[in-house]
Amino acid sequence: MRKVSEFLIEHGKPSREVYLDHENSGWVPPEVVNEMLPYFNQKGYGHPSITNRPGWEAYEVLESTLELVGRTLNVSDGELIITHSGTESNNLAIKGAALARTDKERYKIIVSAIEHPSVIFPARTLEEHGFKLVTIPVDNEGFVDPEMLEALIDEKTFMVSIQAVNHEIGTIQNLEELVKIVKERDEKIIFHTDASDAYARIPLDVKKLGIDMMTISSHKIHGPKGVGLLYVDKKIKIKSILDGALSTQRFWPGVENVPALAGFRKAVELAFTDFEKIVERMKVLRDRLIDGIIEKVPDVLLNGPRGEKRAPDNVNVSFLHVEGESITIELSTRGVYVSSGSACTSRVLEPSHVILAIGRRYEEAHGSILFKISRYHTEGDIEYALSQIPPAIQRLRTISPLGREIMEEAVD
Amino acid sequence: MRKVSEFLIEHGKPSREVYLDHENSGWVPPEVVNEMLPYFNQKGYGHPSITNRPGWEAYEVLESTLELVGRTLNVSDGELIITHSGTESNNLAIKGAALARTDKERYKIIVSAIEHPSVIFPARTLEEHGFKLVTIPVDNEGFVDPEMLEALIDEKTFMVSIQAVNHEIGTIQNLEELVKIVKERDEKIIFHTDASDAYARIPLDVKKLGIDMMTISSHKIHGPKGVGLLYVDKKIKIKSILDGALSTQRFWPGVENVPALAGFRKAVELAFTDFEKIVERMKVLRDRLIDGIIEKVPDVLLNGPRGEKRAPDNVNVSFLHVEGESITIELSTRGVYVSSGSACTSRVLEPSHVILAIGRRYEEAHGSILFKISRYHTEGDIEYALSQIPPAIQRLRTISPLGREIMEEAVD
Amino acid sequence: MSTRTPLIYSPKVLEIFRNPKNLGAMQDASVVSQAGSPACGDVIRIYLKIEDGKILDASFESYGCAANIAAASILTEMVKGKTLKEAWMISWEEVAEELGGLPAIKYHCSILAVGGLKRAIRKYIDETRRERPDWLPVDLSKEERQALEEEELIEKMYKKHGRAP
Amino acid sequence: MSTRTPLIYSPKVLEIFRNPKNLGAMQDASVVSQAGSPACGDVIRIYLKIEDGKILDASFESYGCAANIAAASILTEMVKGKTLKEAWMISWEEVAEELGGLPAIKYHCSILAVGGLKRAIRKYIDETRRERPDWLPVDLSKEERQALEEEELIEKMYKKHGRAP
Ligand SMILES: Cc1ncc(COP(=O)(O)O)c(C=O)c1O
Ligand SMILES: Cc1ncc(COP(=O)(O)O)c(C=O)c1O
Repeated sequence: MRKVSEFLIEHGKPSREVYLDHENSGWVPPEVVNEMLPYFNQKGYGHPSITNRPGWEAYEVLESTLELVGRTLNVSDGELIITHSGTESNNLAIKGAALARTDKERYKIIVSAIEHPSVIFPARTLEEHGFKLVTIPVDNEGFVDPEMLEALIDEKTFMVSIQAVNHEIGTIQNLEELVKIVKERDEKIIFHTDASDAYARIPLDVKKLGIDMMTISSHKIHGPKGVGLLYVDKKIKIKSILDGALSTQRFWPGVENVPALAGFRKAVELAFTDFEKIVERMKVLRDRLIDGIIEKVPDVLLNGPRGEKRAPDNVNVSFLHVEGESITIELSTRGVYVSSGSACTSRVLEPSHVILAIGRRYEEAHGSILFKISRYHTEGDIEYALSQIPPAIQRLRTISPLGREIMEEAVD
Repeated sequence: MRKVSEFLIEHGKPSREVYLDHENSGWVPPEVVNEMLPYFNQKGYGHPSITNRPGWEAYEVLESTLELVGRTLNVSDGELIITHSGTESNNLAIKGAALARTDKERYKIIVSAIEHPSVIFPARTLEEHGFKLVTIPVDNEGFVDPEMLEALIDEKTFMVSIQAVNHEIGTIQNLEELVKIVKERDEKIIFHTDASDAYARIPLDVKKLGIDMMTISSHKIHGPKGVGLLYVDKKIKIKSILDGALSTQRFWPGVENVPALAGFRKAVELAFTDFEKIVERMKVLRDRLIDGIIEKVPDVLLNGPRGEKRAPDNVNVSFLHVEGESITIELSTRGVYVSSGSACTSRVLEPSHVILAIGRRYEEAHGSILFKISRYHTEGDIEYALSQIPPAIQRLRTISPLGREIMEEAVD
Repeated sequence: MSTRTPLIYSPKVLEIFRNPKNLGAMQDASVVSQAGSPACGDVIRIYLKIEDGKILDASFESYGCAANIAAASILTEMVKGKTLKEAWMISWEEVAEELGGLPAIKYHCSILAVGGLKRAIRKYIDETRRERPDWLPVDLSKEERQALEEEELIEKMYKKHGRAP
Repeated sequence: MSTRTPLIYSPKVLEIFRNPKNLGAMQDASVVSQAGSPACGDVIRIYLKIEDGKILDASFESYGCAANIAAASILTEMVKGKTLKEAWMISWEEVAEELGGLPAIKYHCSILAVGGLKRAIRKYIDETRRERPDWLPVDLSKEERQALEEEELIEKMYKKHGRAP
């Protein structure tokens, strides 16, 4: 196996770096790391359900974290379950509720076509156990049509899972309306929302929305990796999907990751301090990046909606005639860190199911690049990115045979 | 809900503290934390399967961590799967192999009576799906009888899971012999071992042992929480038990916890630097603690074997006539942090299944206290613990009515 | 299996645990009673000195957790100077409240303490062959019943685990 | 679904990706061929200038990942000065090796480049109506076949996703 360290030497460390790949992995700001530090070895390093001082200190972290998150979501009598990731929370929501199902006549699970794989794949697994997965298509900006949802739900429907904000194209669903449609039709249908990309970016009021279950992931809001949450309303029954020694969590066995929770707590606190101001600033940077790209680079398609219906942190464009992975590498050598919607599989490039779902062609999907603005970005960061993107795309287009005149046949 | 912070004020911070509860939660030494720090926001904060510099740096951590662990275990062509905990690794081993089972005639899963709940409970869950769980009893020191194992395995046997070292009483099984018995009888029976309490404490050579799957947990060797590993031999087929977006791990979706992996890597490196010397020192401290307790406190039972067959870090004694939780609290106020084998449930104290399995009575189990020595303990730490344990037990025995003369009837 | 809980006691429980009042066997007790069992993990023994229907003195011994010790201790404080009738009226909720609250998982400690007290009162009246006062029901009170249930529960558990107590 | 891989390229792939040789359309090429498809995410176009059975010059264009670009570039380097027969004998493994190794998931890039080259050679011989040399098999070579398969694969994927390419 080739060592990545050699490759990194060839790559070099760019003199200026702007990280815009918060979709895939958030970095953790120093003030959040500082909050974690004492919990590794100064206090709260114990087990939160053991009766010794470091254990009680650990429990204090759980207690205060869940209380804080509960307040930001207006959660009153539901439960916030601690897992290790958004992926785990989504699995627990979907499979855990399915395992606890009592009414076998309900077997339909409805999800939008642009859900994260950690929602779609668990639902697909349930199909092996007698459930039926129904996917609602979205329009060309990623919105679920409320009337179509209304038409799809029936007395067989067990659960609906529609994310609050799409992770790739930033579409903010009208969750309140969608929940209302489902609940007015049938109170018993469980409504789950994956809010991994919505939490701390748009206001979320669990009580007002009438949501039954909600997924949150720490590293998506500048918290450390290792924490996911699942909110479960009091009236919803779920079962464990993992077995072991229970600590304080009824539905996720094993010791809680207390330092990570302390960091997450700080990340939440920071995100909700001057929430509106932060979000407004992000929107300005977002629009500057979108406008700058469209202005400076020809043959670009914006993926997802514009304006208030787009998440404040999301920018996603397709650069035509060039391929995503080479764009990410080209930009990486220039210190601009982004990701592409397409993933390389053994034979072909697998295009993003989200980009396809909004009606893009394969080759449009292959050139899609995702940027996520964070509250730590400066105007200078965005301008730097905008100074690098046009020449990067330009260079790759020089290499690419696409988008030019028809191939001239030439034979001597 | 009562705030734990008020309680902590009443408890006070003892002037000297000795943490001996590494069974339930390990603390993370500063040199391990330091190794994690850059990965939060300096380098490698990206997603290890995304082609940008922070992503490649993240991958470098995975690559070097698995390489290092592989070397310490003498793993050659198997796979080391990254999960978030030992609990998750055990679940993946047992349920993942069961899901991939092709021969439906094999349905017996044999585990020892003293396995961790994260082995026993997944196996019990499989009973709902046509498997049969068979528990091998252990002798009064916790050893599995090889002849009994031989008698239990048959052509119906799908898997055997026996831990390398017991987490509560430190019994070191003769794994090599047990694996040999199973494999000589039938090569196809999968042998899994939960090595959470064995790794970095006793030598483990995967190839020599002939183990098919092995579980490891980071926080049990002074690494951070958030990392578990499962070794899976090349010839063993398993299936995912969690669904989502795959990064570099075929069997555990979601982004890898890179800072935690960097810390774990350092913890492994530290544990295997002067391994023999560290372990010898732990044994000296272990024996000093055992001997000191037995010498200074009457009515004490040692749980588990003595000498070379006992894990170098494990001390477990039952203090008769007093109850475990009050011992842990009493010792906590004295700065000695331990845990009890019994766990409080709604009505009664649930005795440790391990302590019961070695033939202890309930009231003996209730007074069982577990101490774990770490390489960071000094002789002074152990002497301090030994100065606090006798008066703590003495005080609680003054309160307890047990162990005295028969209750005198008195009526005026 | 239920979750382990972190047992967030009130500061008061911890304070009493550290400095229990009325601790120890009473040589000249009018009555002694016991509730719980060693196998269950908690035993409370209550000693009362009674004169003219009034509790002059009370003491306890406890095998069990911090809540158990604190509940027994505070109950002995609460009954001193009370008439038997007044003592009988004490509910486990009052004891829990007096302790500054108990985690739900520890309610049984308060129940056991009150169960032990009621047993002592019933036993005293029985043994001294007094007429049953009208405040003393023939049927077991809730706390006495629950203490009994706990004592019986352990036998079921032993059976489940296949061994004699 | 397969795992995404981190694509640990050799330093050389990255170096060539940054500074590709023989880039761009060749105005006076003797033959041009293409392999792959935009929908698949990679296209390699190869231009050869051939005289007296010898490749005098070669250039490429590439739509695809870094490995794709590097493979095409290095292949054009490798064929320059070679006879058509020598060029035909180049295997995709040699190209991968010349690149300092490729991650397994990127072997297809090397295959596509060699497939494109072989197509060019075959086409040149076809179009110039030369006699088929004995080193040129009638059946498609492995690399030409795999390029074709990849081009066809995308139609199956489109069908699966219910849309026309
Ligand atoms: C919308 C959405 N849901 C779930 C997840 C999974 O969260 P995690 O990375 O914490 O497993 C992600 C991660 O990117 C996401 O974007
Ligand atoms: C033997 C054993 N196996 C598994 C586990 C579970 O590991 P984790 O705490 O990482 O989930 C433990 C934890 O204490 C253990 O002692």
